[in-house]
Amino acid sequence: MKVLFFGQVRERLATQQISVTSPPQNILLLRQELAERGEVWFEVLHQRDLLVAVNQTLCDDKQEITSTDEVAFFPPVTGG
Amino acid sequence: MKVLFFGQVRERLATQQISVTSPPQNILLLRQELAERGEVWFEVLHQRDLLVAVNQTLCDDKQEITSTDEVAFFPPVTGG
Amino acid sequence: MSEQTNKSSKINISVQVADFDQQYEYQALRQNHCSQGAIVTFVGLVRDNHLGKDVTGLFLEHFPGMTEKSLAEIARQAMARWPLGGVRIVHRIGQLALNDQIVFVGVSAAHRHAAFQGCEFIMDYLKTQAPFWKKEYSGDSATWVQAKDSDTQARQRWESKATIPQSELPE
Amino acid sequence: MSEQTNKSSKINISVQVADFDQQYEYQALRQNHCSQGAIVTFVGLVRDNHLGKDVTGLFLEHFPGMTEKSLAEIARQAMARWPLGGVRIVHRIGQLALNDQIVFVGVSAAHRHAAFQGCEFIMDYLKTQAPFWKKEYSGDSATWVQAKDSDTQARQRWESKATIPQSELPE
Repeated sequence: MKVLFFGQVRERLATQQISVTSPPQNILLLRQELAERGEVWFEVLHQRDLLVAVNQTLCDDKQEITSTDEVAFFPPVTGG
Repeated sequence: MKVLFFGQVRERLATQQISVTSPPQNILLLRQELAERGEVWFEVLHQRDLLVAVNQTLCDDKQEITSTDEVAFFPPVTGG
Repeated sequence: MSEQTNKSSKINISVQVADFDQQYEYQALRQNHCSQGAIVTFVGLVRDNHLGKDVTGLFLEHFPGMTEKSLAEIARQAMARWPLGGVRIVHRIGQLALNDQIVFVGVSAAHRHAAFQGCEFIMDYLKTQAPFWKKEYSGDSATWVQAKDSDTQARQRWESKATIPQSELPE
Repeated sequence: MSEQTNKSSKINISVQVADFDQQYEYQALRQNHCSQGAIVTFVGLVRDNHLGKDVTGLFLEHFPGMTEKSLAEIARQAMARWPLGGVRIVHRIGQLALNDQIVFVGVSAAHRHAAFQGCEFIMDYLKTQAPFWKKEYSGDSATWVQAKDSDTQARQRWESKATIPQSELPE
């Protein structure tokens, strides 16, 4: 499963994209799994305002995922 | 005193401008005076939605006038 | 064509027979306003129908002198109510064909909400206060357009509405 | 540059590095819309200050694919809510300098109130839903712009607000 990061989240993790081979059942479990990668990962993945999209649609922690999905984590948007 | 007419008022009276030599004290009296000029004048000068401006500023019937003022009568505006 | 620009050049009013260039007006608002982050423009066009009637053209009459005075006063009211960088109003008079531009109102502001509000405020007041009168052509007939209650109501919204405090305005 | 146009051509979305031509966008809205009497446009520019800090430029990051999808969805919501003739959105990405154009939102409608509402609605949703992120340059430092509560509040206004019935809309 492809996991993307954008904006300040991308910069803090120094990571644009990773591949998760056997993803957990939902977004909450994925966040917990990624949070174990290190201190910054823990901080970022526990940010209260962190947004998540599955297949380019915003969703919440309960969203179920499979290995063919594309997940993205990013901070609140600031365009316009 | 110069009295101007615009839009449908101008067209119904077939008059763009008249000169009133010794104007009455206020707009109400001027309306009554002009209304005596004929049937159409009576109708137009008694229109409930008729607007009046003295020296290019909207005002009401109580507005006092003198011979150096410029008065204009016109229907509700429809620009834009 | 009569053009009226106030001392500060923040307000620019023009009442003219000639067509206007939307791009020129937009660029004039954009120029030298590095602290203005938002530009809202409105253009009114001659529509092909009005109250269910086919329209083929318009004639616009106005009260020379009072028109410019009235538009400048409306612009000043908008600037007193919202922190606007600049206001430009162009209104055409005379004979207009289908799809012709009738009126331009453009406003710049630091923040978008003030720009939207200022621009709509000016249009609502222009519609009910500036001395213009439209005659509508439909086939062989020509009729004076009647003022609409909905326009008066649109203006009256602003009379009751308090301005949103600056601190609560979105960027 | 990616451009996305829906079947009816009523919605046109572009996310691009290149600058846009406000006049081109305006004319595209005006073309072939004789029953649309009102065009409202919004342009956002890079301002020279933000929250009291001098700004010298911006960098705009986005989520390719999701950005276009999100903007098209916002345009569709606006068209479902008001009777709009057309919607055009252009958003730039990459490096931007002071006074550069960032975003264009243009809307045509038969009546002015729908055009103003539709345009502001799109901006309020774009600001809080479309996946763009701004980095701000000020002297030697570069900082990510933080989202504003006021923008979220601006969007939330629309969630509670019922649409004004068509019969009560001013022309």
